[in-house]
Amino acid sequence: MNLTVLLFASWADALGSSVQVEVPVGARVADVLASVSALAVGRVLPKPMVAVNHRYARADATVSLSDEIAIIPPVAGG
Amino acid sequence: MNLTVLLFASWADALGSSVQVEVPVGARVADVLASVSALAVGRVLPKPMVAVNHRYARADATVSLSDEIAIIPPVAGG
Amino acid sequence: MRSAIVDRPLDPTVLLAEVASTASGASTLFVGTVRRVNAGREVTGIDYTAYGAMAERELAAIVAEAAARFGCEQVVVEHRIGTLTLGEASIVIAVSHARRAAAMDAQRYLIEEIKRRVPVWKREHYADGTREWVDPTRPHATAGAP
Amino acid sequence: MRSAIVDRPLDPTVLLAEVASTASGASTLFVGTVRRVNAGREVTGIDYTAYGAMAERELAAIVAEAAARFGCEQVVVEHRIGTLTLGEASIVIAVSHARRAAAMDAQRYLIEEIKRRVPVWKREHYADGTREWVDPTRPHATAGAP
Repeated sequence: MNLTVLLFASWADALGSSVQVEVPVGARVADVLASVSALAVGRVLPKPMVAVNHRYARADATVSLSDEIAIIPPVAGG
Repeated sequence: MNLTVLLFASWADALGSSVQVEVPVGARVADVLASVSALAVGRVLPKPMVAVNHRYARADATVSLSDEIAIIPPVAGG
Repeated sequence: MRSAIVDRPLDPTVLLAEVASTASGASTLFVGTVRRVNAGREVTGIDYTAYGAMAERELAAIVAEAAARFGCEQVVVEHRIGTLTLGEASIVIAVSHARRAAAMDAQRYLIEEIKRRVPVWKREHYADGTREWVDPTRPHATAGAP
Repeated sequence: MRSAIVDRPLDPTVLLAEVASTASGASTLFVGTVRRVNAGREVTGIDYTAYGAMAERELAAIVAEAAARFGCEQVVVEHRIGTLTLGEASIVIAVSHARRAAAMDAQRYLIEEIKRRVPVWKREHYADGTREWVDPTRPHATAGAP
Protein backbone atom coordinates (compact mmCIF):
# COMPACT_ATOMS: atom_id res chain seq x y z
CA MET A 1 0.00 0.00 0.00
CA ASN A 2 1.12 3.57 -0.68
CA LEU A 3 1.23 5.73 2.44
CA THR A 4 1.65 9.48 2.84
CA VAL A 5 3.90 10.34 5.78
CA LEU A 6 4.06 13.85 7.26
CA LEU A 7 7.46 15.34 8.11
CA PHE A 8 8.50 18.23 10.35
CA ALA A 9 11.48 20.38 11.29
CA SER A 10 14.84 18.91 10.21
CA TRP A 11 13.16 15.95 8.46
CA ALA A 12 10.95 18.34 6.47
CA ASP A 13 13.99 20.46 5.56
CA ALA A 14 15.67 17.33 4.17
CA LEU A 15 12.75 15.58 2.43
CA GLY A 16 9.84 18.04 2.20
CA SER A 17 6.70 18.34 4.30
CA SER A 18 5.48 14.87 3.28
CA VAL A 19 6.70 11.78 1.41
CA GLN A 20 5.05 8.75 -0.18
CA VAL A 21 6.31 5.29 0.75
CA GLU A 22 5.28 1.83 -0.50
CA VAL A 23 4.90 -0.77 2.26
CA PRO A 24 3.18 -4.21 2.36
CA VAL A 25 -0.34 -4.52 3.79
CA GLY A 26 0.06 -5.27 7.50
CA ALA A 27 3.23 -3.20 7.74
CA ARG A 28 4.30 -1.92 11.12
CA VAL A 29 5.44 1.52 12.31
CA ALA A 30 9.06 0.29 12.19
CA ASP A 31 8.66 -0.64 8.51
CA VAL A 32 7.29 2.81 7.66
CA LEU A 33 10.15 4.52 9.52
CA ALA A 34 12.68 2.30 7.71
CA SER A 35 11.15 3.23 4.33
CA VAL A 36 11.21 6.96 5.09
CA SER A 37 14.74 6.75 6.49
CA ALA A 38 15.87 5.06 3.26
CA LEU A 39 14.90 8.26 1.42
CA ALA A 40 17.27 10.20 3.68
CA VAL A 41 20.25 7.89 3.29
CA GLY A 42 23.54 9.74 3.65
CA ARG A 43 21.98 12.61 5.61
CA VAL A 44 22.44 13.17 9.33
CA LEU A 45 18.96 13.45 10.87
CA PRO A 46 18.00 13.07 14.52
CA LYS A 47 16.32 9.81 15.53
CA PRO A 48 12.56 10.44 15.49
CA MET A 49 9.41 9.03 17.07
CA VAL A 50 6.44 8.10 14.86
CA ALA A 51 2.87 9.30 15.45
CA VAL A 52 -0.21 7.52 14.15
CA ASN A 53 -3.46 9.49 14.25
CA HIS A 54 -1.92 12.19 16.48
CA ARG A 55 -0.56 9.79 19.11
CA TYR A 56 2.93 8.45 19.66
CA ALA A 57 3.00 4.90 18.27
CA ARG A 58 5.04 1.84 19.23
CA ALA A 59 7.41 0.40 16.64
CA ASP A 60 5.37 -2.82 16.43
CA ALA A 61 1.95 -1.20 15.88
CA THR A 62 0.43 -1.98 12.48
CA VAL A 63 -0.59 0.81 10.13
CA SER A 64 -3.34 1.06 7.54
CA LEU A 65 -4.15 3.27 4.56
CA SER A 66 -6.57 5.40 6.58
CA ASP A 67 -4.02 6.31 9.25
CA GLU A 68 -2.43 9.75 9.51
CA ILE A 69 1.25 8.96 9.97
CA ALA A 70 3.93 11.46 10.96
CA ILE A 71 7.66 11.43 11.68
CA ILE A 72 8.29 13.34 14.94
CA PRO A 73 11.87 14.58 15.34
CA PRO A 74 13.00 15.40 18.91
CA VAL A 75 10.53 18.01 20.17
CA ALA A 76 11.71 21.35 21.53
CA GLY A 77 8.63 23.30 22.59
CA GLY A 78 7.96 25.27 25.73
CA MET B 1 15.53 49.58 83.35
CA ASN B 2 12.11 50.39 81.88
CA LEU B 3 11.62 48.95 78.37
CA THR B 4 8.89 49.55 75.81
CA VAL B 5 7.89 46.33 74.05
CA LEU B 6 5.86 46.34 70.82
CA LEU B 7 2.96 43.90 70.44
CA PHE B 8 1.08 42.62 67.40
CA ALA B 9 -1.97 40.60 66.38
CA SER B 10 -3.46 38.53 69.23
CA TRP B 11 -0.95 39.90 71.75
CA ALA B 12 -1.88 43.47 70.80
CA ASP B 13 -5.60 42.63 71.10
CA ALA B 14 -4.97 41.39 74.64
CA LEU B 15 -2.52 43.99 75.94
CA GLY B 16 -2.45 46.95 73.51
CA SER B 17 0.07 47.83 70.81
CA SER B 18 2.89 48.26 73.35
CA VAL B 19 3.61 47.69 77.03
CA GLN B 20 6.22 48.94 79.51
CA VAL B 21 8.12 46.40 81.58
CA GLU B 22 10.75 46.86 84.28
CA VAL B 23 13.75 44.53 84.01
CA PRO B 24 17.23 44.59 85.56
CA VAL B 25 20.18 45.99 83.61
CA GLY B 26 21.74 43.06 81.71
CA ALA B 27 18.36 41.35 81.29
CA ARG B 28 17.98 38.79 78.54
CA VAL B 29 15.28 38.29 75.91
CA ALA B 30 13.79 35.48 78.02
CA ASP B 31 13.42 37.86 80.97
CA VAL B 32 11.60 40.42 78.84
CA LEU B 33 9.25 37.77 77.47
CA ALA B 34 8.55 36.52 81.00
CA SER B 35 7.71 40.04 82.15
CA VAL B 36 5.36 40.68 79.24
CA SER B 37 3.76 37.26 79.64
CA ALA B 38 3.10 38.05 83.32
CA LEU B 39 0.85 40.91 82.16
CA ALA B 40 -1.22 38.39 80.17
CA VAL B 41 -1.61 35.87 82.96
CA GLY B 42 -4.86 33.90 82.63
CA ARG B 43 -5.18 34.62 78.90
CA VAL B 44 -4.59 32.06 76.17
CA LEU B 45 -2.05 33.54 73.75
CA PRO B 46 0.10 31.72 71.20
CA LYS B 47 3.75 31.21 72.05
CA PRO B 48 5.69 34.05 70.40
CA MET B 49 9.20 34.78 69.16
CA VAL B 50 10.95 37.98 70.24
CA ALA B 51 12.59 40.43 67.84
CA VAL B 52 15.34 42.87 68.81
CA ASN B 53 16.06 45.68 66.35
CA HIS B 54 13.99 43.98 63.61
CA ARG B 55 15.69 40.59 63.87
CA TYR B 56 14.60 37.40 65.57
CA ALA B 57 16.53 37.15 68.84
CA ARG B 58 17.71 34.19 70.89
CA ALA B 59 16.31 33.76 74.39
CA ASP B 60 19.75 34.35 75.94
CA ALA B 61 20.58 37.55 74.07
CA THR B 62 20.93 40.58 76.33
CA VAL B 63 18.83 43.69 75.77
CA SER B 64 19.51 47.35 76.42
CA LEU B 65 17.47 50.54 76.72
CA SER B 66 18.21 51.57 73.13
CA ASP B 67 16.90 48.32 71.60
CA GLU B 68 13.58 48.12 69.74
CA ILE B 69 11.97 45.02 71.22
CA ALA B 70 8.86 43.30 69.83
CA ILE B 71 6.77 40.24 70.64
CA ILE B 72 6.18 38.28 67.40
CA PRO B 73 3.19 35.90 67.57
CA PRO B 74 3.15 33.05 64.99
CA VAL B 75 3.34 34.76 61.59
CA ALA B 76 0.73 34.11 58.90
CA GLY B 77 1.68 36.14 55.86
CA GLY B 78 1.82 35.17 52.22
CA MET C 1 15.81 42.88 43.23
CA ARG C 2 13.01 44.71 45.02
CA SER C 3 10.52 43.97 47.77
CA ALA C 4 7.91 45.99 49.60
CA ILE C 5 5.05 45.89 52.07
CA VAL C 6 2.25 47.94 50.49
CA ASP C 7 -1.26 49.04 51.47
CA ARG C 8 -2.84 49.19 47.99
CA PRO C 9 -4.07 46.50 45.56
CA LEU C 10 -1.28 44.50 43.90
CA ASP C 11 -0.81 44.37 40.14
CA PRO C 12 0.84 41.08 39.05
CA THR C 13 1.28 42.40 35.49
CA VAL C 14 3.53 45.20 36.70
CA LEU C 15 5.76 42.78 38.62
CA LEU C 16 5.96 40.35 35.70
CA ALA C 17 7.07 43.20 33.43
CA GLU C 18 9.59 44.31 36.05
CA VAL C 19 11.47 40.98 36.03
CA ALA C 20 11.46 40.60 32.22
CA SER C 21 14.92 40.32 30.67
CA THR C 22 16.37 38.91 27.46
CA ALA C 23 18.88 37.09 29.67
CA SER C 24 16.06 35.01 31.13
CA GLY C 25 14.37 31.99 29.57
CA ALA C 26 11.63 31.74 32.16
CA SER C 27 9.60 34.08 34.33
CA THR C 28 7.31 32.87 37.08
CA LEU C 29 4.60 34.60 39.04
CA PHE C 30 3.13 33.40 42.33
CA VAL C 31 -0.06 35.12 43.48
CA GLY C 32 -1.54 34.36 46.89
CA THR C 33 -5.26 35.14 47.06
CA VAL C 34 -8.01 35.24 49.68
CA ARG C 35 -9.87 31.94 49.56
CA ARG C 36 -13.58 31.51 50.31
CA VAL C 37 -13.07 28.55 52.63
CA ASN C 38 -10.29 27.95 55.15
CA ALA C 39 -10.13 25.07 57.62
CA GLY C 40 -13.77 24.32 56.81
CA ARG C 41 -15.05 27.82 57.66
CA GLU C 42 -16.55 30.32 55.24
CA VAL C 43 -14.31 33.37 54.96
CA THR C 44 -15.60 36.78 53.86
CA GLY C 45 -12.36 38.79 54.10
CA ILE C 46 -8.97 39.09 55.78
CA ASP C 47 -7.18 41.86 57.67
CA TYR C 48 -3.44 41.72 57.08
CA THR C 49 -1.18 43.58 59.49
CA ALA C 50 2.61 43.76 59.66
CA TYR C 51 5.42 44.87 61.88
CA GLY C 52 6.37 47.16 59.03
CA ALA C 53 10.07 47.87 59.51
CA MET C 54 10.94 44.29 60.41
CA ALA C 55 8.73 42.84 57.67
CA GLU C 56 10.49 44.94 55.04
CA ARG C 57 13.89 43.94 56.38
CA GLU C 58 13.06 40.23 56.53
CA LEU C 59 11.43 40.26 53.08
CA ALA C 60 14.49 41.96 51.56
CA ALA C 61 16.75 39.40 53.25
CA ILE C 62 14.76 36.47 51.81
CA VAL C 63 14.81 38.01 48.32
CA ALA C 64 18.59 38.48 48.53
CA GLU C 65 19.02 34.89 49.73
CA ALA C 66 16.92 33.49 46.86
CA ALA C 67 18.67 35.61 44.25
CA ALA C 68 22.10 34.46 45.42
CA ARG C 69 21.22 30.84 46.08
CA PHE C 70 19.47 30.21 42.75
CA GLY C 71 21.24 32.78 40.56
CA CYS C 72 18.07 34.62 39.56
CA GLU C 73 18.11 37.36 36.95
CA GLN C 74 15.45 39.32 38.87
CA VAL C 75 13.21 38.87 41.90
CA VAL C 76 10.41 41.26 42.88
CA VAL C 77 8.01 40.68 45.78
CA GLU C 78 5.14 42.76 47.12
CA HIS C 79 3.06 41.84 50.16
CA ARG C 80 -0.14 43.73 50.75
CA ILE C 81 -1.53 44.75 54.14
CA GLY C 82 -4.97 46.11 55.04
CA THR C 83 -8.42 44.58 54.59
CA LEU C 84 -8.77 42.28 51.57
CA THR C 85 -11.93 40.82 50.08
CA LEU C 86 -12.39 37.40 48.49
CA GLY C 87 -10.14 36.75 45.51
CA GLU C 88 -7.84 39.71 46.16
CA ALA C 89 -4.08 39.17 46.06
CA SER C 90 -2.15 39.33 49.34
CA ILE C 91 1.25 38.58 47.81
CA VAL C 92 2.86 38.58 44.39
CA ILE C 93 6.26 36.99 43.78
CA ALA C 94 7.92 37.45 40.38
CA VAL C 95 11.12 35.66 39.40
CA SER C 96 13.12 35.54 36.19
CA HIS C 97 15.99 33.16 35.49
CA ALA C 98 18.01 31.86 32.55
CA ARG C 99 16.73 28.33 33.36
CA ARG C 100 13.19 27.24 34.13
CA ALA C 101 14.02 24.73 36.87
CA ALA C 102 15.91 27.28 38.94
CA ALA C 103 13.15 29.87 38.43
CA MET C 104 10.62 27.43 39.91
CA ASP C 105 12.97 26.40 42.75
CA ALA C 106 13.44 30.08 43.65
CA GLN C 107 9.69 30.69 43.53
CA ARG C 108 9.05 27.91 46.02
CA TYR C 109 11.89 28.97 48.32
CA LEU C 110 10.56 32.54 48.39
CA ILE C 111 6.95 31.76 49.33
CA GLU C 112 7.93 29.13 51.93
CA GLU C 113 10.48 31.38 53.65
CA ILE C 114 8.15 34.39 53.54
CA LYS C 115 5.40 32.36 55.23
CA ARG C 116 7.85 31.12 57.84
CA ARG C 117 9.69 34.33 58.69
CA VAL C 118 8.07 37.63 57.64
CA PRO C 119 6.18 39.27 60.55
CA VAL C 120 2.77 39.60 58.91
CA TRP C 121 -0.45 38.44 60.56
CA LYS C 122 -3.92 37.81 59.23
CA ARG C 123 -7.29 37.98 60.94
CA GLU C 124 -9.96 36.13 59.02
CA HIS C 125 -13.56 37.40 58.93
CA TYR C 126 -16.05 34.54 58.93
CA ALA C 127 -19.58 34.38 57.54
CA ASP C 128 -20.92 33.99 61.11
CA GLY C 129 -19.58 37.46 61.98
CA THR C 130 -16.61 36.34 64.07
CA ARG C 131 -12.97 37.25 63.41
CA GLU C 132 -9.88 35.34 64.38
CA TRP C 133 -6.10 35.65 64.08
CA VAL C 134 -4.77 32.72 62.08
CA ASP C 135 -2.15 30.69 63.93
CA PRO C 136 -0.38 28.31 61.53
CA THR C 137 1.28 26.59 64.49
CA ARG C 138 -2.16 25.33 65.57
CA PRO C 139 -3.85 24.16 62.38
CA HIS C 140 -7.65 23.94 62.54
CA ALA C 141 -7.76 25.21 66.13
CA THR C 142 -9.12 28.56 67.25
CA ALA C 143 -6.10 30.74 67.58
CA GLY C 144 -4.70 33.33 69.83
CA ALA C 145 -7.10 36.05 70.76
CA PRO C 146 -8.66 35.68 74.21
CA MET D 1 -9.34 23.82 31.62
CA ARG D 2 -8.19 25.18 28.26
CA SER D 3 -5.17 24.88 26.03
CA ALA D 4 -4.27 26.13 22.57
CA ILE D 5 -1.54 26.48 19.99
CA VAL D 6 -1.73 30.09 18.76
CA ASP D 7 0.07 32.23 16.17
CA ARG D 8 -0.21 35.62 17.88
CA PRO D 9 1.58 37.22 20.86
CA LEU D 10 0.62 35.74 24.23
CA ASP D 11 -0.87 37.84 27.03
CA PRO D 12 -0.03 36.38 30.47
CA THR D 13 -2.42 38.80 32.18
CA VAL D 14 -5.39 37.32 30.32
CA LEU D 15 -4.47 33.77 31.35
CA LEU D 16 -3.92 34.78 34.98
CA ALA D 17 -7.38 36.36 35.05
CA GLU D 18 -8.85 33.26 33.42
CA VAL D 19 -7.73 30.94 36.25
CA ALA D 20 -8.77 33.31 39.07
CA SER D 21 -11.29 31.83 41.49
CA THR D 22 -12.35 32.48 45.08
CA ALA D 23 -11.92 28.72 45.62
CA SER D 24 -8.18 29.07 45.03
CA GLY D 25 -5.57 30.33 47.47
CA ALA D 26 -2.75 30.47 44.92
CA SER D 27 -2.33 31.19 41.24
CA THR D 28 0.91 30.62 39.37
CA LEU D 29 2.08 31.77 35.99
CA PHE D 30 4.97 30.26 34.05
CA VAL D 31 6.21 32.26 31.06
CA GLY D 32 8.85 30.83 28.72
CA THR D 33 10.71 33.55 26.82
CA VAL D 34 13.29 33.78 24.04
CA ARG D 35 16.71 34.12 25.61
CA ARG D 36 19.61 36.07 24.11
CA VAL D 37 22.14 33.28 24.64
CA ASN D 38 21.66 29.52 24.27
CA ALA D 39 24.41 26.92 24.54
CA GLY D 40 26.95 29.73 24.31
CA ARG D 41 25.65 31.15 21.01
CA GLU D 42 24.02 34.54 20.54
CA VAL D 43 20.39 34.11 19.50
CA THR D 44 18.48 36.79 17.59
CA GLY D 45 15.11 35.02 17.23
CA ILE D 46 13.33 31.66 17.08
CA ASP D 47 10.92 30.07 14.60
CA TYR D 48 8.45 27.80 16.39
CA THR D 49 6.54 25.24 14.32
CA ALA D 50 4.07 22.58 15.40
CA TYR D 51 2.29 19.51 14.13
CA GLY D 52 -0.89 21.42 14.90
CA ALA D 53 -3.56 18.76 15.39
CA MET D 54 -1.31 16.47 17.41
CA ALA D 55 0.15 19.33 19.44
CA GLU D 56 -3.32 20.49 20.45
CA ARG D 57 -4.34 16.93 21.38
CA GLU D 58 -1.18 16.26 23.40
CA LEU D 59 -1.34 19.65 25.14
CA ALA D 60 -4.98 19.04 26.13
CA ALA D 61 -4.06 15.58 27.42
CA ILE D 62 -1.27 16.98 29.62
CA VAL D 63 -3.56 19.70 31.00
CA ALA D 64 -6.21 17.10 31.85
CA GLU D 65 -3.59 14.89 33.54
CA ALA D 66 -2.27 17.78 35.65
CA ALA D 67 -5.75 18.94 36.64
CA ALA D 68 -6.72 15.43 37.77
CA ARG D 69 -3.42 14.49 39.39
CA PHE D 70 -3.02 17.67 41.44
CA GLY D 71 -6.67 18.67 41.86
CA CYS D 72 -6.29 22.09 40.26
CA GLU D 73 -9.11 24.62 40.24
CA GLN D 74 -8.12 25.82 36.76
CA VAL D 75 -5.35 25.26 34.24
CA VAL D 76 -4.90 27.30 31.06
CA VAL D 77 -1.98 26.89 28.65
CA GLU D 78 -1.14 28.66 25.41
CA HIS D 79 1.86 27.84 23.22
CA ARG D 80 2.78 30.27 20.50
CA ILE D 81 4.14 29.33 17.07
CA GLY D 82 5.68 31.55 14.39
CA THR D 83 8.76 33.76 14.49
CA LEU D 84 9.53 35.26 17.91
CA THR D 85 12.04 37.96 18.78
CA LEU D 86 14.16 38.25 21.92
CA GLY D 87 12.16 38.43 25.14
CA GLU D 88 8.87 37.34 23.57
CA ALA D 89 6.83 34.62 25.28
CA SER D 90 6.63 31.21 23.61
CA ILE D 91 4.47 29.60 26.30
CA VAL D 92 2.27 30.72 29.19
CA ILE D 93 1.01 28.26 31.80
CA ALA D 94 -1.53 29.47 34.37
CA VAL D 95 -2.66 27.33 37.31
CA SER D 96 -4.95 27.98 40.25
CA HIS D 97 -5.36 25.71 43.24
CA ALA D 98 -6.74 25.82 46.78
CA ARG D 99 -3.22 25.09 48.08
CA ARG D 100 0.04 26.70 47.04
CA ALA D 101 2.22 23.57 47.11
CA ALA D 102 -0.05 21.70 44.69
CA ALA D 103 -0.27 24.76 42.41
CA MET D 104 3.53 24.79 42.13
CA ASP D 105 3.73 21.00 41.68
CA ALA D 106 1.19 21.21 38.84
CA GLN D 107 3.11 24.08 37.22
CA ARG D 108 6.30 22.06 37.14
CA TYR D 109 4.56 18.92 35.86
CA LEU D 110 2.96 20.90 33.04
CA ILE D 111 6.10 22.54 31.68
CA GLU D 112 8.19 19.36 31.96
CA GLU D 113 5.61 17.17 30.21
CA ILE D 114 4.97 19.80 27.53
CA LYS D 115 8.69 19.98 26.76
CA ARG D 116 8.90 16.20 26.63
CA ARG D 117 5.79 15.38 24.60
CA VAL D 118 4.17 18.20 22.62
CA PRO D 119 5.24 18.13 18.93
CA VAL D 120 6.61 21.65 18.65
CA TRP D 121 10.02 22.45 17.18
CA LYS D 122 12.20 25.52 17.30
CA ARG D 123 14.80 26.80 14.88
CA GLU D 124 17.13 29.34 16.44
CA HIS D 125 18.49 32.27 14.45
CA TYR D 126 22.04 33.12 15.44
CA ALA D 127 23.91 36.41 15.28
CA ASP D 128 26.27 34.91 12.66
CA GLY D 129 23.32 34.49 10.26
CA THR D 130 22.93 30.71 10.60
CA ARG D 131 19.75 28.91 11.71
CA GLU D 132 19.44 25.53 13.36
CA TRP D 133 16.74 23.21 14.67
CA VAL D 134 17.24 22.69 18.39
CA ASP D 135 17.63 19.03 19.35
CA PRO D 136 17.34 18.63 23.13
CA THR D 137 18.51 15.02 22.81
CA ARG D 138 21.93 16.33 21.67
CA PRO D 139 22.72 19.22 23.99
CA HIS D 140 25.36 21.64 22.74
CA ALA D 141 25.75 19.77 19.42
CA THR D 142 24.63 20.99 16.03
CA ALA D 143 21.32 19.37 15.44
CA GLY D 144 19.46 17.67 12.69
CA ALA D 145 19.43 19.58 9.46
CA PRO D 146 21.89 18.36 6.86
